[in-house]
Amino acid sequence: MASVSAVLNSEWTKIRTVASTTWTLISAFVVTVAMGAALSALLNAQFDDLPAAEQATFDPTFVSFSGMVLGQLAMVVFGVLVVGTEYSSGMIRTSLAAVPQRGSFLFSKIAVAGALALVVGLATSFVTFFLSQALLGEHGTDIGAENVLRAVFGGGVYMGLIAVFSMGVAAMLRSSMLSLGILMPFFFLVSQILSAVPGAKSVARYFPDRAGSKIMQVLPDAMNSDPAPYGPWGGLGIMVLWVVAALIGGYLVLRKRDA
Amino acid sequence: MIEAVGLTKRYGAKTAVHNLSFQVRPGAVTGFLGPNGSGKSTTMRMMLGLDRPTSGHVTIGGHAFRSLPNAPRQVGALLDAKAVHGGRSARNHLLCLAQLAGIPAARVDEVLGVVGLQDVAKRRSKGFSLGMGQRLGIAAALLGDPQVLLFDEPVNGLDPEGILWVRNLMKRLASEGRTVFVSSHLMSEMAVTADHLIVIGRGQLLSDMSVKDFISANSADFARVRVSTDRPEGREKLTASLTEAGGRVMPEADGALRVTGLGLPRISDLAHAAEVRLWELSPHQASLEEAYMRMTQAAVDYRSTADAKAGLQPPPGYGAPGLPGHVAPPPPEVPQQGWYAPPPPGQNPYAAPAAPHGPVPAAGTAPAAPADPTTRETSEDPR
Amino acid sequence: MIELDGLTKRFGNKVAVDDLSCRVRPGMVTGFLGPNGAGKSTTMRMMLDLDNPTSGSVRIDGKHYRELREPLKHIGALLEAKAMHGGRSAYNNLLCLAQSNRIPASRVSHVLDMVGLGAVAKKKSKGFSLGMGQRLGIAAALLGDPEILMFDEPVNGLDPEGIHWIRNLMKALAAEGRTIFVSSHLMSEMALTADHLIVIGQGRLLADTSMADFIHENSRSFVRMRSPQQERLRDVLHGAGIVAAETGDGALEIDGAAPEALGELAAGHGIVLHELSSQRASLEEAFMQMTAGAVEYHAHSEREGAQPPPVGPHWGDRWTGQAGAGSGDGPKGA
Amino acid sequence: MTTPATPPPQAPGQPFQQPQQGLGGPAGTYASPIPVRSPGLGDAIASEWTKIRSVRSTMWTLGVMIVLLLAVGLLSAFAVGASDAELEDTPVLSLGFFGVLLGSICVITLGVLTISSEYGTGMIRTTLTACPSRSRVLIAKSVVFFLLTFSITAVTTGIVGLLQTAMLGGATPGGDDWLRATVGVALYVATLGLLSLAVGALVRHSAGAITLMIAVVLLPLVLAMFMFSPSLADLQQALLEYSIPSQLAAFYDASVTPSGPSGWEPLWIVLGVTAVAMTGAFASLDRRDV
Repeated sequence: MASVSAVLNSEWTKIRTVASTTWTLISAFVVTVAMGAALSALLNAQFDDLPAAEQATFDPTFVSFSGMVLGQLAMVVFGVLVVGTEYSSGMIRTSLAAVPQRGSFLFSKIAVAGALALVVGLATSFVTFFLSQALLGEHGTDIGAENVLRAVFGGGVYMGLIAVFSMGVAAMLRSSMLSLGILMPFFFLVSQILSAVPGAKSVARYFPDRAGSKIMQVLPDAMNSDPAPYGPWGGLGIMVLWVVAALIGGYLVLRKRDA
Repeated sequence: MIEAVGLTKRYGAKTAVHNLSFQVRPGAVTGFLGPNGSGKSTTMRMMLGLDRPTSGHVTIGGHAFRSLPNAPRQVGALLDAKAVHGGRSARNHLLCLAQLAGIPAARVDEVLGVVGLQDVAKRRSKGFSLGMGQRLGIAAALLGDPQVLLFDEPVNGLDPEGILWVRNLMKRLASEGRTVFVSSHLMSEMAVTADHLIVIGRGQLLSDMSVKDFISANSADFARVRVSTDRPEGREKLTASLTEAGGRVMPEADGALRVTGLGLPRISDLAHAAEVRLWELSPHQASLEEAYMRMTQAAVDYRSTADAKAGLQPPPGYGAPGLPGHVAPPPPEVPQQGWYAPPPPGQNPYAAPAAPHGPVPAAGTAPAAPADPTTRETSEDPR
Repeated sequence: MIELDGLTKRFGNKVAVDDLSCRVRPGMVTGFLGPNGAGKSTTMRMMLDLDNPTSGSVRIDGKHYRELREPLKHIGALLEAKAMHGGRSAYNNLLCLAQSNRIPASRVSHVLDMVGLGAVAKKKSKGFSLGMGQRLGIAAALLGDPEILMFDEPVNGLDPEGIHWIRNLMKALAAEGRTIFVSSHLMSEMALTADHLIVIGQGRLLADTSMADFIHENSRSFVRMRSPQQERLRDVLHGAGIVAAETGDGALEIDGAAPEALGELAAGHGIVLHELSSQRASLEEAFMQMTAGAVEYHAHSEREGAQPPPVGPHWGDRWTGQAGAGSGDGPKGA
Repeated sequence: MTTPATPPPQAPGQPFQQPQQGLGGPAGTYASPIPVRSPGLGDAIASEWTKIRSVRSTMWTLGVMIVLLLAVGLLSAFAVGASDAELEDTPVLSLGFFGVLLGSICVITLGVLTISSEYGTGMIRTTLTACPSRSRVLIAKSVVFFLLTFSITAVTTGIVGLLQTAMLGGATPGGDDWLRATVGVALYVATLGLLSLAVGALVRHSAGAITLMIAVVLLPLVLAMFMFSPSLADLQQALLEYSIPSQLAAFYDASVTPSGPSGWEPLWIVLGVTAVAMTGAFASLDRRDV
């Protein structure tokens, strides 16, 4: 085994020396914070116009994370590019010649990129939370309130997991374009549309993003959303299962297929 | 006929091509040489109207490329083998080019056959090797059966069979009266393919002459002489008489003599007069590579240096005693002086002179003449 | 030392590499030859454990590649010039590799200077020309100062100065006792560089011999004689029972006789010689001879094209009699 | 933009000349036996059609677009039908709007890729060597792309409209409604694609141009959302009215704002913008080094 710390070090250099890392992570942060803030400000202004059911289940924490619908896409791009550009540039062959142990290579890469995504995700979730609460004014909540810290922390974890999930998928598909072509419409359209269609709802709630985003809700079934048969931690658990499955798949593909 | 007049191209502050004027004539293969970064590709792109010259102009058959009537039927070009949409099949790639130029579709299958890709014509070009891509690019250049052909590094990635094919193809195209303009880094290929050479360095014209003239202007031929070992004094005797006759004689490692400045018949006569029996008397033509290196020495942009292995302890396992060459091998660098010193021919028996049937000796396979210190003054760098 | 043992690779039905067994020894440059599609690249990829062999194995100094702790310090390889992330600078591309094998960062600048890329080390590798990309790939191979080096078509895109440099570099590295394994299509380069040859065709081993033996076995060698007294020379040779063939340019070619003996013979009869040189066919010819049956993509033209081909419409016959028929008319017998 | 400088086309009926020397060019010493014919715009169009149909990704993009138009259009009709919601004054055809909006992303992608993929692969150099006339190449690309996207969009929106009206009763759309919801929308979407093609020619980078075009489509609405300040109300209004989604909605008489372009007006707007961008693209192609 090549020294794991050396491989981690190398992967960190790889990540910090490409421009796409900076751009995707910055846009994940900016989009999430800006959209969360904008929606908070809007809701604060129009709170009285909301339907009664939504007023009753108003969850200020969950509202502040509404930018994640778009922000997670930037995280998907980040995750896909970290793995996918190895393939598209042909760097994968150079990398595997330097680190022939597929496991150390893939998991060091994912550990470094996942840790970075987690840090950015946590920063994003805390910043967007505090900013949104300030904008929500009287309808806002406090970090000390029940379950709020769990939700804010969970928001960061969610973003990190989305990135790691994308890395696993990209390792399985071995192509940036293909992975983005599948993941982006999936998170942006398919998952959203299916969860609105009556018949498909019961399946769609087990999708990684649907299940994982439960952790960001302080009140169960916040904002009049559909009730789910699992709690916040259960939802996160389902998402973690998806991530683990993607990672195992990615590892098996890397080990079996010719580079 | 391609004609460049005062061609200049600047990118910001950097001048890629400076005041280049030359003509490329039909009926001959014209080689276009120069170190990396000397402006070869830029010049070819300007010929094809892809880049606009900052000043000066280049014409093909009297017209600027972009105002050529029916350009694809007059000029064919291979610039970059991989300049193909990878998702398209080889046949479709050629078909859309043929349609663009108003060339019948049947010609596509014809050129696919000419370059030997007919069996993979339906495959997407993404999976092609460099050599196959190169063949596809050559097919595209031949599509219009044009009068003028430009090739940028045509043999890149081809296997020996393909190299031989390209070599013969270009000669044939030229013999049909076409203008064939080829850039290449492979001197051994150029030596057997090109009739005429245009050499540029740092964007400026260094030379524009025939291959023969180029080699003789930039290097020296020599004769290798071996005498009978029965009478060892014969060697000294011959050396003395050759030197007296005005030749320069250098001993070689295996006991042979390297003679410059005297023709083979003259050496033979002198040996006869000195009553020395010859065991070998063979002519050696200097290689194009050597001549080229001499000329462009000062115009190289990316120069390699020796490996001092800073910061690395050589791992154990090599450089162990008893291995051949353990005694300080010369560093693989290209020093400024005396930079061309291949092994004397005697030590490299495989590198015997060229193909006996070739019209020109394959210079690259011939033992290249070492830079004779005595001729260095006479073959001064052109600048 | 690289050992290949019964190495086989199948892609579906197609056998790319077929039961290949050979050794690449240290202290010399071993050339790896074969026509396009012969399986050279696949073999080199299996050596680096990038492709999994269908059967058989590769050992690097007795170990499987995956068992190497810091492989760059054992084996450096140049497979393709542009196998780097284009958005990263040349320096950073190498730094990633160096760090993964605990090679000091100072070594990175060093190899970049060595291959002549010191001035563009901070530039993104996207903008590099093929030659510069090749130099970057060579720098990556040299990074760990390994005892085994593998180069796939190293001179591709290099200019003559670069070709000359890499040629001498490989020889010097071999002279230090390293194992140098290099594939190339350029026979003239190989002839100058390699000491030993491994030739494959259609995935099978065709030859594993020294360069001298290879050329000796696969081509004819002969002595060329030229004399102002051509007629007498021929008579003398005939009298000695030596068969001489006459060439077009007035020289005689003699197979199977030593030049020393011929020189003595001529001198003994007082014949003036203007040339007495022993000729051996080039590596290219020897290679062509050996692999004639193993070429996959044959171009459509006569092989022996040394004599100028006939001038005139060679592919035009089907066009001239076909006025107005533009398309849909497939070529016959193409 | 006129057809480029080529020798006058041959008389129709005898398209091939006998091989001859020096056809409009130098007195070359080699004459090709292949019949020489001066290529024109028609050849370039045939070539571009081959280019488009011979790449799988093009076909995929178009397939996805058709699926989106059909699926989203029918799903929304299905959802409305299932919910028993009263259609009130909402025109039935307007249910196709969401599908078309999503489908237009595909058209944008395809429009950009039509030209920028040539830059990405380097194919553009081969193309321009085979046809030095920049205008001919650009016009041929535009014509092929426009006709293709127009016909696909028109047919698909027509089918979706028929199915929607069959599934839901509601007010019967008039002839003009039908024309605008199919031909009008198709013209608008195809012109939007042409705009993307022009942007692709200007930017020369696939990802960059696609991002730019998607931003052009979506950003005005997003920006308008952020303009809470009353002083910006006019700008907010303008952004809402002239954003591409609301222009598209105008074809269904379902615009998000009461004022703003209506009827066929959006088409004239996008045509004007596209003409300007196309002129820029031609100038860029003509002047800049490839």
